[in-house]
Amino acid sequence: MMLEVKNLVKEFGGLVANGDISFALRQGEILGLIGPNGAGKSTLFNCIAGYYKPTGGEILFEGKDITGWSPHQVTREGIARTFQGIKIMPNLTVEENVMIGAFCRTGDRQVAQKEARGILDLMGLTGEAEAFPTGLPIAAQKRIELARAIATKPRLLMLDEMAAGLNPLETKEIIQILQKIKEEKKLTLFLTEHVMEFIMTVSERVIVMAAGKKITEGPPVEVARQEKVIEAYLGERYAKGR
Amino acid sequence: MLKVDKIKVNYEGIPALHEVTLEVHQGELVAMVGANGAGKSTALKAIVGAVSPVSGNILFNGKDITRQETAKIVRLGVVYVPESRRIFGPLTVEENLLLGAFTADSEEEVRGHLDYVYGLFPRLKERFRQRGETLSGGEQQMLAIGRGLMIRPKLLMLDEPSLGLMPKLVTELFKTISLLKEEGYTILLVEQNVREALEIADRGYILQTGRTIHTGGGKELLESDTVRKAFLGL
Amino acid sequence: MRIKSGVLFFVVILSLLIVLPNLSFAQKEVKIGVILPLSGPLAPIGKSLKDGAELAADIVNKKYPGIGIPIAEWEGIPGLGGAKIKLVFSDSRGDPAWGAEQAKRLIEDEKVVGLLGAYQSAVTKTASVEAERAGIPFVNPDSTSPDLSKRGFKWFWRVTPHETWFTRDLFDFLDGLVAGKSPGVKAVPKSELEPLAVAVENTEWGAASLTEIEKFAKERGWKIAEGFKYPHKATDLTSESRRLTGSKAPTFLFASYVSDAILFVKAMKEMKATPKVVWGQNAGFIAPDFWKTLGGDVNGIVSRDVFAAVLGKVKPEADRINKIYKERSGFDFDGSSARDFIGVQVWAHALDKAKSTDPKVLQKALNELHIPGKELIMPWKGVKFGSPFPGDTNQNELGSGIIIQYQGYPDGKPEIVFPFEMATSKLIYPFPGWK
Amino acid sequence: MVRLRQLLIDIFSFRDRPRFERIGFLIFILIVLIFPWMVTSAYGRAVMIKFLLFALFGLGWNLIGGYGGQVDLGQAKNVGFGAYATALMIVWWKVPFWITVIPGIVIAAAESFVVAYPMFRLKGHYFAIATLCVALVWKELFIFWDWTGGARGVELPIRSGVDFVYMQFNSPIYYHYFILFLFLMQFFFVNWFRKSKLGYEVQAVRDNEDAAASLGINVYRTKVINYTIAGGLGALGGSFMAVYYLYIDPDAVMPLDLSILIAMTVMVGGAGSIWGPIIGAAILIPLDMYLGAWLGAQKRLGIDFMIYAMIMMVIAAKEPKGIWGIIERVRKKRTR
Amino acid sequence: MELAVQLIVYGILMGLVFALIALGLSLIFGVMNIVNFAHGEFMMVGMYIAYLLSTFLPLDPLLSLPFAAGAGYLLGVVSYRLLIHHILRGPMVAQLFGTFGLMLFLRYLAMYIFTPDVRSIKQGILVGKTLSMGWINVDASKVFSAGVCVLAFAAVYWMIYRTKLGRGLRATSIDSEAAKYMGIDTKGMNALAWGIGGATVALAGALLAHFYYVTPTVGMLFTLIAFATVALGGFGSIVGAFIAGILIGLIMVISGQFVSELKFSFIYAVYFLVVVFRPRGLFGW
Repeated sequence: MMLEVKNLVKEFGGLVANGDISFALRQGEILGLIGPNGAGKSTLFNCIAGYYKPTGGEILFEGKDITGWSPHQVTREGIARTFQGIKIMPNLTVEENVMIGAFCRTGDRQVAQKEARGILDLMGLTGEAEAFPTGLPIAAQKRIELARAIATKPRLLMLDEMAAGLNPLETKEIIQILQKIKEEKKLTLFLTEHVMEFIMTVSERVIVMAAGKKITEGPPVEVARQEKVIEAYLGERYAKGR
Repeated sequence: MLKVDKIKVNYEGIPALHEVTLEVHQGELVAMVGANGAGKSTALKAIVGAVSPVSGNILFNGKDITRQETAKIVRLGVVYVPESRRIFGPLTVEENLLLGAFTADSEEEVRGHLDYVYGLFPRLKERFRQRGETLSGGEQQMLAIGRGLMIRPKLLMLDEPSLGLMPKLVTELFKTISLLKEEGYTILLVEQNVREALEIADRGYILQTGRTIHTGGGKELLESDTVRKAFLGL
Repeated sequence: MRIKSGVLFFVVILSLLIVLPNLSFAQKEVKIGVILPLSGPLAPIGKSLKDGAELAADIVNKKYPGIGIPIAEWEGIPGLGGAKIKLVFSDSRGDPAWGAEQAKRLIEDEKVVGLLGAYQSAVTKTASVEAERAGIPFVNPDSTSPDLSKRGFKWFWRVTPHETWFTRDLFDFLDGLVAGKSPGVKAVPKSELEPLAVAVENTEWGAASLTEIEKFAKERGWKIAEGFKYPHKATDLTSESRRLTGSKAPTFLFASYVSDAILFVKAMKEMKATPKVVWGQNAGFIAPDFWKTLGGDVNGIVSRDVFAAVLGKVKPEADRINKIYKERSGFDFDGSSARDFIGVQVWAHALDKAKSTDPKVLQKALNELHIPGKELIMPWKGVKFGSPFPGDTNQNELGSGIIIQYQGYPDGKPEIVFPFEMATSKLIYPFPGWK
Repeated sequence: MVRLRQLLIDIFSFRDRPRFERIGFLIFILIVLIFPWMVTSAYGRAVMIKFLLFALFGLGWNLIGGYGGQVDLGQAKNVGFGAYATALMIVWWKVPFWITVIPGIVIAAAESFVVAYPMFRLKGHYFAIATLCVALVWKELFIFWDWTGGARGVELPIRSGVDFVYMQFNSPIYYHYFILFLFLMQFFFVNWFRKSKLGYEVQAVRDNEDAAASLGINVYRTKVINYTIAGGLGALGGSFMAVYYLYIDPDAVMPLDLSILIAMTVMVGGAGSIWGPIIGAAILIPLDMYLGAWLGAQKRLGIDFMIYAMIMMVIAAKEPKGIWGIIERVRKKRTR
Repeated sequence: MELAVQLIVYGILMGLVFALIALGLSLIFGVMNIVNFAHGEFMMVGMYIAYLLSTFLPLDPLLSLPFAAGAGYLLGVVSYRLLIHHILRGPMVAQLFGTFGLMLFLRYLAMYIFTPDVRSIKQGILVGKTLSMGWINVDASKVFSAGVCVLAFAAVYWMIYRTKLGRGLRATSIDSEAAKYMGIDTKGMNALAWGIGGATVALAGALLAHFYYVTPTVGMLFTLIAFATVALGGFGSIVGAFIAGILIGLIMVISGQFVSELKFSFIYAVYFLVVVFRPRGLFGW
């Protein structure tokens, strides 16, 4: 198993954001995590990536217990992530942003630069290497985040709301890039998403969360038909109305 | 009553709204729906003057309020209840409500409105001395709406009021909103709970990537495929 | 294009800044650089130092008949064919590094013949190093740290007596009180004056004062109950004052600048302290701001000094100078202004004797200079550089200190109470206390 | 061999910077090199030396304040450590100057390392005020202690002629090339630093701590190491001050004003750019020194400081990114 | 015993003045996250007003208090409108230097106008009067000042926590964007915070002038003490400023009694230790 989450609980001063969540992620799989706003998807992500210390439960990465590790330790272990809102270094160029990711595995600037160029090439960002990221469109910024995460040479890549704020065309492009990288770098992907179109086409399997709990999991098409999923998404009456 | 004409908004040079046009008439409940990042909140913020459009016009009761100071727009009776509620956590429930009436001039009037809001939301009255942050999610939403009602607004704009609420509370919330509509309030509602929102709305707008792509009566939109496509990708 | 012209403008301004100070118009004058703390916390004292020096230069340059000292008759320096003295002032900001840079500027750019200053001992240290390196005479009339004359510098002459001297005066004064030498005061039993309580500010000068006081106390057999340093420019000195009054010592000794001296007196008044003697180590205790601010509360306080307006009673020249000074600045001549006055006077005599502005000749002239006491406004035996205390070089041997006492303020004047033979008034003993 | 060559390239190369910057730097070096022969005014030379000294201080502070984005108002304590290490070792044991530099840097770095641990629990203004407090405590301690000479300071013995062991010279020209050498050493160190892994990590942490952590950077450790290095660099200038002024005391080498002036030169020039400290010092130091020399001893006091203060306020309000910010903006507009 | 009581009384009296000086700084920080280096200079302005009115009018210095507070208010508002408003958006360094420039400007403007002379108030009902209570002799004006400080705190506390304006101020400090949606003029609130900050510290200055000297460079020392006070109490906390002020007064007086040379070190060391364990101060939000 690539990643195993067992009975994870996260509370914020009495408010249960994640209540008893368990799931597993296989090597090479693409797992989607969906659910309405406030369902606790980001909290779960942050617990795994080390930004929050879980209140209870265990997180195993390739059999190793990484519960409560710091974010940089988690990254060095082989888990990379992107952020929901874009968190980019505004005062560094695109290439430098990606180089910082590459520095995770090397101390040599030449090596880091070479790697960064390679990844930028893969992302179709070569032309923007010298630019500053804040001046670029959102879609490009998202790709920089992705490139940066990949530069840390992860085995598991966690993408938080990759398609938020993108138009359908841009979404399609990013899906294509993702699939290409996954093959090339032999990655396992774990993604949360709001835009259903995105997650339903990409994921092999999805987990559905609502109000801090896992509701169900399964292949996308199956899950989308389930009444409780539609209910969680569109509200009780929408489900009944159908 | 409110007329938004082709507004365009940039965030640090990047367009967030390309061209949004909408209209709200007296006594209407208008719903605006769309995916995350489609620009719904930005549109509301532009109306209330928190962000300034680079082009386009906003008219309220025939008066141009484009790029006016927020405080002035609020005085005209346009109230924005922000996303994720933004109540003042360390302040008590009553202080929060009184802040809603900050632009009101007479003390008496404020007391009257306070009683009125307590009448609408008895739960708030029970907890009037509690700190805002200690309320539950649903109660906080009540507080946010109650705060918005404190100056008896001519136009009430609700930004994702159901966000983060449990399904049961969501149903309750929409009941409250329709009640407000019956009381005669003009409401502009931004929602993700598409079905429920459109069900109680007189009219609806669908926003995608900073553009109003579709408009029509609430029920009419509900029947259409566009909604389902935009949200479930099916 | 705009940047280019901007850069050009900047370059032009910069080069002007560098070139302009060099453009001075040749006149028959001798330039002396004066470094003083004209801004910063010591600015009030810096102002009176500057006034004193300016008055002296004026007296040298113009004819002031009837004063009774030679320089008043000169109209310029006779030895140099009547050349006028021009003082070039520079602000030290009380910062040793800044002082050194100003010394450099005065020496090389202003081409001064010599330097004068710089009041704070720390600034004098760095500034005199520049003079020593450049081989330019530095006459120091106003710093009293004993260290300064112990460095063996060849281009540094100190006119004023230093702290060791003044501290010896203090103990002569105390011993004299015990021996009944003070005119009109009965012999005071030593037990009535012992132990001593000492508060000094935590600076170069304060620390040196404390060391000297401790040394002499040991030598002369005086007990010290409390001796401590306090941070200068303090926000509050109540606890320090409490420490003094709490020690129950009858004699309080201070080394403080103006602001702290004021705070101490106010706090002691507040605590209804009843010392027998309150002695200040010059500086703050003789500044005009001190008595202007405290008014009647200064009565009975004694301070070591080098000059007092009442000297006029015993030295008529001093009285005449004081009148002119008061007309110009509104205050009586005091220890600060008098010392920089005499600094300029020493320069005038040295230049006259040397008949040249060549540094080597000036060095020789200063080394051999002897001004008799009657040509000075100071109550001194004269100016002659030597080694009055072990280790001193180029230190004026003929200087002396006085101890003054504030009497009859706010209308009175400080009276001289030591040396006893020069006393202009009976010492008010014991200290009358504050009402 | 290859690594060494690479290291040398990293230290001395500016190939990653635009051409106009490289040309500008060359012109700057040229001017500084011939300056003592062009300008004979001693004050002008003193201004130049002080400018180079503050540019050097600024480069060191820029690590923590510019690249690191942490407002440190206590750099003067490190200057003091360097100055005292040099002065005391020369006075006590007659140690040659160049050997005293090392303990100065080590002490400053070690102290910075120790205080950084608790201090980086603080953020923003709390951090700034904590650094200020630490520096003030050190200053009071140096006045308090007897072994440092207390308030009486330390005087270095004056040596005649040209002395390369104790770095004392009778002509400012030597000091000029001496400080220029130290400046260039620091400058090339910073040039290497900004391109090193640590340099990039520091900037990443400044820009976004969460994102930096997600890229495998230990945020806390990075800040501590950066603060330590910046502390060590501050000491170098202090050592120079000791042999230049030949007298140091705590009020001269570790006052609050010095900390603030150092930070200010960087801020005015543009924080986070290698040129910022140089530009800032080139503006503030001559301005201060010439205003002070011209207007400092007038009848009415304070005009020099008022002009100086006005300039500061205008820059803070109109161009928070400093002069370098203006240059960058103009350049961006042109390329667009 | 005698010593302990004396020290505590002196410490508290001084501490209350420190607290009042720190109050404005804390308030300003609480509302808009900016540290004001010119704070001590605002105090100096208050001192000069008390001095000028009592020397040249002559008005009893007690009567100059409202004028000093008024002038402080104006100075605060004008500083906000002309300078602070423009530097709020900038990075923290720029903010620090903006206010630092303001500090230098005010200080040397005062030096230009009043010369560097040290002055103090000589006449007034309370000036130079001593109250004796058993072992303790206290300057009457210090007791009075302490009283005014407590009153001023109470007044500001009441204004912030009991009035509509105060509610608006608190809302602005908690969430200035949301406050805007309430129709609150947040810029006006910021200016108000600067006004109150200036008024309280100028009032403290006028009180201090009763028993302290007045000179253009007097501000910086008090600014530093105020920084330590505010950070110790927690930026933005009124109660924190009050408690921390008294605490610092006590530390200062007690350490002054025993190791006077290091008394400021003690204050900074206590501050440092407290924030290391409580990074947001004793009462920080």
